[in-house]
Amino acid sequence: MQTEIIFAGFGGQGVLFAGQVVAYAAMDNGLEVTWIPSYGPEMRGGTANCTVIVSDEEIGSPQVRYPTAVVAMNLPSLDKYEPLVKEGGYLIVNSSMVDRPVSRKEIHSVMVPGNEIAEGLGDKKMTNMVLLGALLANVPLLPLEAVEKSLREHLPEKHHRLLPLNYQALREGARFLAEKV
Amino acid sequence: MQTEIIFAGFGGQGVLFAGQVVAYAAMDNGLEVTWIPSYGPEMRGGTANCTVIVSDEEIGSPQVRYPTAVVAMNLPSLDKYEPLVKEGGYLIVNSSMVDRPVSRKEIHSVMVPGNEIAEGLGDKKMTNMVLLGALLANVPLLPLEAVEKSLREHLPEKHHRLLPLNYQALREGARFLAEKV
Amino acid sequence: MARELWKGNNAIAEAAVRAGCAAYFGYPITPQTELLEYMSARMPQLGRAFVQAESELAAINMVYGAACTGTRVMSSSSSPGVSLMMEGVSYIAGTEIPAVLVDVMRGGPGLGNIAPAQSDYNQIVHGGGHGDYNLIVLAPSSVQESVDLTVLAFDLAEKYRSICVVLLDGSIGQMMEPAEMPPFQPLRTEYPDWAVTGAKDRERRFLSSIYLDPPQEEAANLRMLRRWQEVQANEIRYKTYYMDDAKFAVIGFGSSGRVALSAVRAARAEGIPVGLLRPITLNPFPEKVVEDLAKQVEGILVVEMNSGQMLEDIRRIAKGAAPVEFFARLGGIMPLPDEILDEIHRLAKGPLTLEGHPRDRWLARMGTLN
Amino acid sequence: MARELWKGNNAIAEAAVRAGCAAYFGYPITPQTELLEYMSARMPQLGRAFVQAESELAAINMVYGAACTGTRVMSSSSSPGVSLMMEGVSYIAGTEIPAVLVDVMRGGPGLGNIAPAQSDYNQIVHGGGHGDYNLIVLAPSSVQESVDLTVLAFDLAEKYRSICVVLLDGSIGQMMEPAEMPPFQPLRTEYPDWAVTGAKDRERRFLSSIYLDPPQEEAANLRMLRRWQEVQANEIRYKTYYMDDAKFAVIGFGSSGRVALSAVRAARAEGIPVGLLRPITLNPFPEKVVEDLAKQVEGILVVEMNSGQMLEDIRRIAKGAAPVEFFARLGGIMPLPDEILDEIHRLAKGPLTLEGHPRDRWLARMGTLN
Amino acid sequence: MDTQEEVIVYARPDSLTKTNTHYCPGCTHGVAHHLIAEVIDEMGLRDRTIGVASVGCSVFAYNYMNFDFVQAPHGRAPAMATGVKRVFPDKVVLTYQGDGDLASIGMAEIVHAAARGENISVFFLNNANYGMTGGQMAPTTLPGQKTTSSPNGRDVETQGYPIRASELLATLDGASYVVRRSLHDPKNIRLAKKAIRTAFEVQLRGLGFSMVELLSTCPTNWEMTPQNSLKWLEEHMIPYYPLGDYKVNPAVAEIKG
Amino acid sequence: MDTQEEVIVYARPDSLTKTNTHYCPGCTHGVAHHLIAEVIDEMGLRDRTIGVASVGCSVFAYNYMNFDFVQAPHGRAPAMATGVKRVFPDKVVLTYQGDGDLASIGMAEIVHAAARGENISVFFLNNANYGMTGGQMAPTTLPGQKTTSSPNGRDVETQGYPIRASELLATLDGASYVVRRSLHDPKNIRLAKKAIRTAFEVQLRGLGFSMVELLSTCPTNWEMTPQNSLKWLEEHMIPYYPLGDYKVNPAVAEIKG
Amino acid sequence: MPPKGRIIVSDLYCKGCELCVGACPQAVIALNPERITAKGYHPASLFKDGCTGCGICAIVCPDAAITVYREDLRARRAIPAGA
Amino acid sequence: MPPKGRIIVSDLYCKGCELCVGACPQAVIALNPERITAKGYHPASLFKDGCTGCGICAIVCPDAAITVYREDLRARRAIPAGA
Ligand SMILES: Cc1ncc(C[n+]2csc(CCOP(=O)(O)OP(=O)(O)O)c2C)c(N)n1
Ligand SMILES: Cc1ncc(C[n+]2csc(CCOP(=O)(O)OP(=O)(O)O)c2C)c(N)n1
Ligand code: SF4
Ligand code: SF4
Ligand code: SF4
Ligand code: SF4
Ligand code: SF4
Ligand code: SF4
Ligand SMILES: [Mg+2]
Ligand SMILES: [Mg+2]
Repeated sequence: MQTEIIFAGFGGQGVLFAGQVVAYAAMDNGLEVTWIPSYGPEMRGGTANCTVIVSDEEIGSPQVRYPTAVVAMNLPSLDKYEPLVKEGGYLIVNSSMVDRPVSRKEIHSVMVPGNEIAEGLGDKKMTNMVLLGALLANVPLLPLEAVEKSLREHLPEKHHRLLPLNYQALREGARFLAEKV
Repeated sequence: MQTEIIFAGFGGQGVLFAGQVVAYAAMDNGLEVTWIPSYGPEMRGGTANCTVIVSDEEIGSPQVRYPTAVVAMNLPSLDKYEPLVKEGGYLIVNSSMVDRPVSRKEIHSVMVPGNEIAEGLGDKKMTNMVLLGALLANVPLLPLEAVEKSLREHLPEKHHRLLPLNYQALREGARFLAEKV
Repeated sequence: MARELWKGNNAIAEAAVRAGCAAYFGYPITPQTELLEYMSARMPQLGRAFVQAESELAAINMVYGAACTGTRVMSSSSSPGVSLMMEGVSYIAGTEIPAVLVDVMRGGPGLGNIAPAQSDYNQIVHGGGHGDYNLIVLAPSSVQESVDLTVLAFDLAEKYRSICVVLLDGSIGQMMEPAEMPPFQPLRTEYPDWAVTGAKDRERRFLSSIYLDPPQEEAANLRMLRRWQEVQANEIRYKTYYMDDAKFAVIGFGSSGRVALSAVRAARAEGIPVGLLRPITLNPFPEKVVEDLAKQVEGILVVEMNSGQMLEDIRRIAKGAAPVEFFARLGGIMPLPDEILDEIHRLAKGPLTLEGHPRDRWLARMGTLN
Repeated sequence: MARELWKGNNAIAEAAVRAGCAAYFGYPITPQTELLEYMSARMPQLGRAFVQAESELAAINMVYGAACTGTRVMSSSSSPGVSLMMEGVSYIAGTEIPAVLVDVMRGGPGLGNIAPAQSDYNQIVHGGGHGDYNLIVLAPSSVQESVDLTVLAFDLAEKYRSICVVLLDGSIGQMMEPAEMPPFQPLRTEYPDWAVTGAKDRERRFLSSIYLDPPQEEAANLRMLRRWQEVQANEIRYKTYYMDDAKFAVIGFGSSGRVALSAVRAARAEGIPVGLLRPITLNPFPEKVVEDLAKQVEGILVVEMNSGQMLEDIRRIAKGAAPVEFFARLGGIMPLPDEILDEIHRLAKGPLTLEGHPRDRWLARMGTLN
Repeated sequence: MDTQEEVIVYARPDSLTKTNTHYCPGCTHGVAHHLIAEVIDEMGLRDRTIGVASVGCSVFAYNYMNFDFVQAPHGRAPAMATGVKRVFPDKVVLTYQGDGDLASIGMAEIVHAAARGENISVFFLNNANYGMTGGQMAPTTLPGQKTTSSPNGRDVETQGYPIRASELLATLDGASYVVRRSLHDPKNIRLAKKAIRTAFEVQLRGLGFSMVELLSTCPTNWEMTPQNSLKWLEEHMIPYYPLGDYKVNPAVAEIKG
Repeated sequence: MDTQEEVIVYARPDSLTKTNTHYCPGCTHGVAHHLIAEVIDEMGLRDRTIGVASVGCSVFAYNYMNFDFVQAPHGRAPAMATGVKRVFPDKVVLTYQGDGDLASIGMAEIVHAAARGENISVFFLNNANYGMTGGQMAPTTLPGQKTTSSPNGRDVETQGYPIRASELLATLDGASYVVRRSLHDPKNIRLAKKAIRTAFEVQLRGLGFSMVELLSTCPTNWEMTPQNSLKWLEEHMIPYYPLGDYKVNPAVAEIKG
Repeated sequence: MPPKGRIIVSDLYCKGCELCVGACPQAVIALNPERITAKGYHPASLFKDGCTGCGICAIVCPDAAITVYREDLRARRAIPAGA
Repeated sequence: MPPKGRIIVSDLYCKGCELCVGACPQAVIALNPERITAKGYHPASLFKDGCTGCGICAIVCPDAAITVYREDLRARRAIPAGA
């Protein structure tokens, strides 16, 4: 069983980190996992994305054309990846940064006002965790608790004061459930 | 028909130039010719040699193991090349720099006191021309006159005052004839 | 030691540290830079030598000097930087001393770009520097394999007094995967009997690549060639997948190989009897395996991220025993599994030919892509 | 123009001058230095550009700059110096601009020696720099051919916006032979439409090898590959001797080829039906000729002054159609006709095999030599 | 206000293309770009100038400057410029190089271009780090300065001392005009522009090698706001890299006077 | 005279091997060799010295100096020495380089070794041409000097000006001891030897980069007798390359005092 | 009375770096929080009167985003005093 | 009275360059035209008395071919004056 997730957004929206959190959790739960970023010259304001593949056997390609799930943090990402989500797959959209609905009907999609929720929690930087929470609640991959545990174990000590906020963001996001296809 | 000649001696004995003279003459007479030197880092006191091949068709290898003729200007050259002269070939030895006779009997050999003759002509640097004269007199390759003509044509103008001396040296050397095998 | 999530570049650096690398010399270049940055923190911590050189040219010559002491040393770079090392590589090879070089390839030629590519295969495998020499070349396809092969690289370099190159593309350098680190080896305190260490209580030694006298140079060349025969006899490594009953074979190294694995699995799921060969040692190349495989299968598909550099080696070894087809993406584009699956379909469907050049056919197909 | 006696290095320099070379950049290195020295006198005489660069690395980049102006430019060097040019060569190739490079090979690897060798075949023919690119490679075997191919090099470089390398060994550079010089071409006064000449009355232009976006780089790569197909179709050159009725073939380029000619003649004199193929373009390689020849003969002998670099290309192309044997001298030693004649005897006597590797058999035979 | 009664005090120079640069906000690479473009406009050199871009953040300079350009391998711009200039002695040839490019990997090429008195103008952007690759130590990184490859601050014992390129090149007879300026405030920017003009004058008069070193910021890798970067430059870089004229040949002095 | 009553004033140092060198008669490369060997003998460093030979006439220095040696690619000796020294900080590491090697192709490496304050000693033989390859122009060739690649005499307009390496390296903070001496007469040879000793002292005390530039002859390519070469050196080279101390760090000054 | 000036900041080029803001001697520039450029920056603009058209903002702007205008003083002189 | 010295020139190393000849303050060295070394050079040697063992020839000799001896002055002191 293999699950492929693409996290995409602007640089600075924390998409690479969100992917890493999944990767850590997958590893901690004995699964195979790959995390691969798009990388570019040191420039501001570009787009960033990463692909995370979780599997129970040796992983072949670390990239796929048609992923199981996409987390789209902004409009360009939605535009680029909506057509590529595998049939029956999942599209988690940060509706705060997007001014249109998802048009494909044969995929599970969910609009999460990530920025608003994060700002509500007092830290706009938590948007990625909100979206991640929504992803985990929808895609049968890893229990939220496993992800929280991994966060605790791998986040450097000096950032541990941020753990409760991260948990909260994950849980807030997890409340959003996609419509059944 | 192909004739291969190796000129060998100390650096400074003019072996490279002697070979070039043959090469020019061969070219001027419509033959194919190659002249190839041993070359080394800029060091004094080493040995120098060149191989000249004259032929009436496209020349293959510019080097041969068993040359038709060898001009040995000193003892190391004699030691190195005597065994290699082709059977029935020619060995022209500068006897001024050599303290032993030629031992092989199935080759034409001739001992020419090059240094003495050149010094007699007033210029030790003519030793190479003396030996070249002896070579030409023995090996059926090019008439002495052809070589003289080429010398005149290719020697840079500023050296032309040396032409008579060169001619004389060639002719002095040409007096030495090898024993028939 | 437990598995941890490592970025390829960092994992290689830590593996080198654990393998007893005493000195690192490098220069920043994407997509390799993290390796240098990791070393800039880690090596001084352990009291080991780290120098950010003024250039790759200087770096390889620092490696050359350090390698002459018989200790474990390495450098790392990416394509343009590696081109600057060619003279030094040739010197080190000609001096017959061990060194490890990591090459994280990117798109070229020229400045090109920083995306993953495999277009330096020929440069590394067939000698980008002057003169006759062979480098041992290891091509990992995952972070764990990068770790393991880095350690192996130090061992092989030492065993055969050779440069050993770990050759990967930018995607492996930038990717994170779980990996287990090797045990921590202590630094060497004794030096091999050829090493330059100061002539204390022994005859002086010197290390050089000069043999001004051609017969001596020839002898050195022959000595290296004979040593290479040993490498060929002992050190070939590769991995096969689903080859037992395969009627078709895909061959790809590094990232191409692992992308192909996904495609091969998908094809198997469709019932196509296709297998995969992933060469791990690119030099010495698994010639026998390819030869046998060419006799076993009805068609071979070579997949690379270059214009068919390994392809020519496969064609040479296959000697026409099986038709060879080719697929590649260039310029920093990684092929995706579905593209390779399409190619496997084409292969299985046939007809295949021994005539013409697979690169020409691929180029014709690419015409419609671009 | 009458024949004159020319030293190879000087002849190439004068040929370049006559071909309209407007700028020369180089660095001294034996056995190429006379070429630079000749240019140091000749170019300023004609009011053209001559710079003794601070290194080969600088020289190739001066060539790069000058080539961007669309004029005819060249550099020359020998093995270690050429290794220092690999980054620049890759850039020039990636920028798709013409330049001529003369490589007078010497013994290696490393500092090696200054005697003639052919051990940089792979470096020049299969890409010593990073990235996918092809150089046009011309291998003269005489002074006259060096002259002719130097002129051709400028033409081909321009025609295909490619680097064209004249690849010879030290013996040809140092040898004197009669040669006829080509007519004197005037310097270019008009510049091609891609050249950087100052944006006067036109849009600005730039020349670079960067394609940060992988699809653009892929497009550039494909463009170069397709141009290369044209080169393959139009520019293959070679010379055969006594092949019509040959049952055996010797293949050798440059000096090896001409030495082999002597041996082949000697063998013919003995009645052995042997011929010779001397590839002149090493890239593109005369593949079709070799393919046909492999079908014609009972055995092939490849002769090189390296450990069998072209040999692998012959084996690839021959596809097992004929057994291939190998002979070489290394490290700056030129083979002599009698050695090759011995090998032809061995070939004619047989038995020959398709199994094993010809290099291994040769190495075993060399064991008794050294 | 009626436009009839207005004058244009400043407008984007023609020698800049109409392209938004990829430089980070507030990066003074952009200031150097517009100064060069202004001088080229003012001197009317646009149609005979050939630029040589280097490898660094300014690798795409050829996209931004509106005249002919080539792009050199890392560090080799002076060699490439030599090639161009020797073919076209009448064109104006400039290189634009970062401190990693010029003072690290390209040290041999810049020294020799200067020694040869190569008649080119070099604009040398010193921002005390490798911007493009993400902020590693450069030869110009200050002692103690933290970068991604000097994580504990540059340790001069093992990582050496910064190189002052202008002072070094000034020792060469072939160098005619070598000065250091800074881009951190309007006054210094004006002085920088003057120096850029002088460099071109030197080239036009065939006086040989000219170089203007420009102290520049890298807000992104310094991890500071653009404004604070200017301050850091002033407070930390200038003391180590004093502004001034390091080599002014007598013939050049006449131009300036 | 009874040997019992004699003292040996001079004997060939142990740090030279018993090999006849390939140097041309009267070439002062040999003088530099025996001075280095003498100092190493006198300081008792033979068994912990590692030399780095370069490419030039001195490429075979490792055959003549009786201690461990490696041999660097053309110009790269300082990089190679860096590699050796970083592994073995307690060994004494020296490079021996010609002017083509150090000042032309190897300019970047020597500048950066100096800038890093690399704790090595560099012996730089300046003979104003490329000896090994047959006398081409070097960066140090004097204006107007004829060589095989400046057949009409070095034309500074197109071939540039000589580089004074000591002056150039002295601008670097990492350089602790940079001096120029000459090998043309007994007095200067003695001063050269002292400088060589100081260079090793600097290294032994960990004070960083040291270089002794030695003006040297090349009778063969200058086409002069050895004796006339010494004269030419004195009359033509020294005015262009003044002898003296270009950088002496305070800590080094103490050693000398 | 200082001359009157104004600036126009191009949305195409401005990256909201605030260097002009810091440099303006009259302190009349600020980023406009209301507007966003295509590249996602708040562009600079005059937020109050007082620009003298001194051009300093343009000199420091790394993106040559600012065009600076100043009233033509010759024109002013033509206008009767006190007007 | 200057001390007495002597030199021994090694045939293995001497290349007959004459630098010692030119440097000897006593002008007591010359090449020996009678002898030829294995390398083909006329080696240097003392051709008359007067060597003081000053060592200058050894200093300038590029081939470290010269060993210089000087009478032991302590020994001389031990000998009665006038001896
Ligand atoms: C041969 C080579 N080595 C390394 C690199 C990677 N590289 C690209 S830019 C750069 C540093 C640029 O720094 P600098 O010259 O200071 O320019 P900045 O970006 O700071 O303006 C490096 C090391 C390369 N492209 N080529
Ligand atoms: C990369 C490279 N380029 C060129 C050469 C050829 N080469 C050998 S020695 C030398 C010059 C040596 O001159 P210098 O350093 O002044 O030493 P000298 O012989 O004068 O003592 C050159 C150019 C080489 N070996 N390697
Ligand atoms: S990384 Fe630094 S130098 Fe590069 S554009 Fe950004 S701020 Fe400027
Ligand atoms: S060529 Fe010159 S430098 Fe070299 S050994 Fe001879 S005299 Fe000395
Ligand atoms: S300086 Fe330029 S880019 Fe920065 S905010 Fe002002 S107008 Fe915008
Ligand atoms: S022109 Fe002067 S006063 Fe007006 S906004 Fe710009 S800096 Fe301020
Ligand atoms: S200086 Fe030395 S080598 Fe020269 S002649 Fe005197 S002893 Fe012989
Ligand atoms: S020791 Fe002094 S006096 Fe004696 S030979 Fe030598 S230089 Fe002359
Ligand atoms: Mg920088
Ligand atoms: Mg020299």
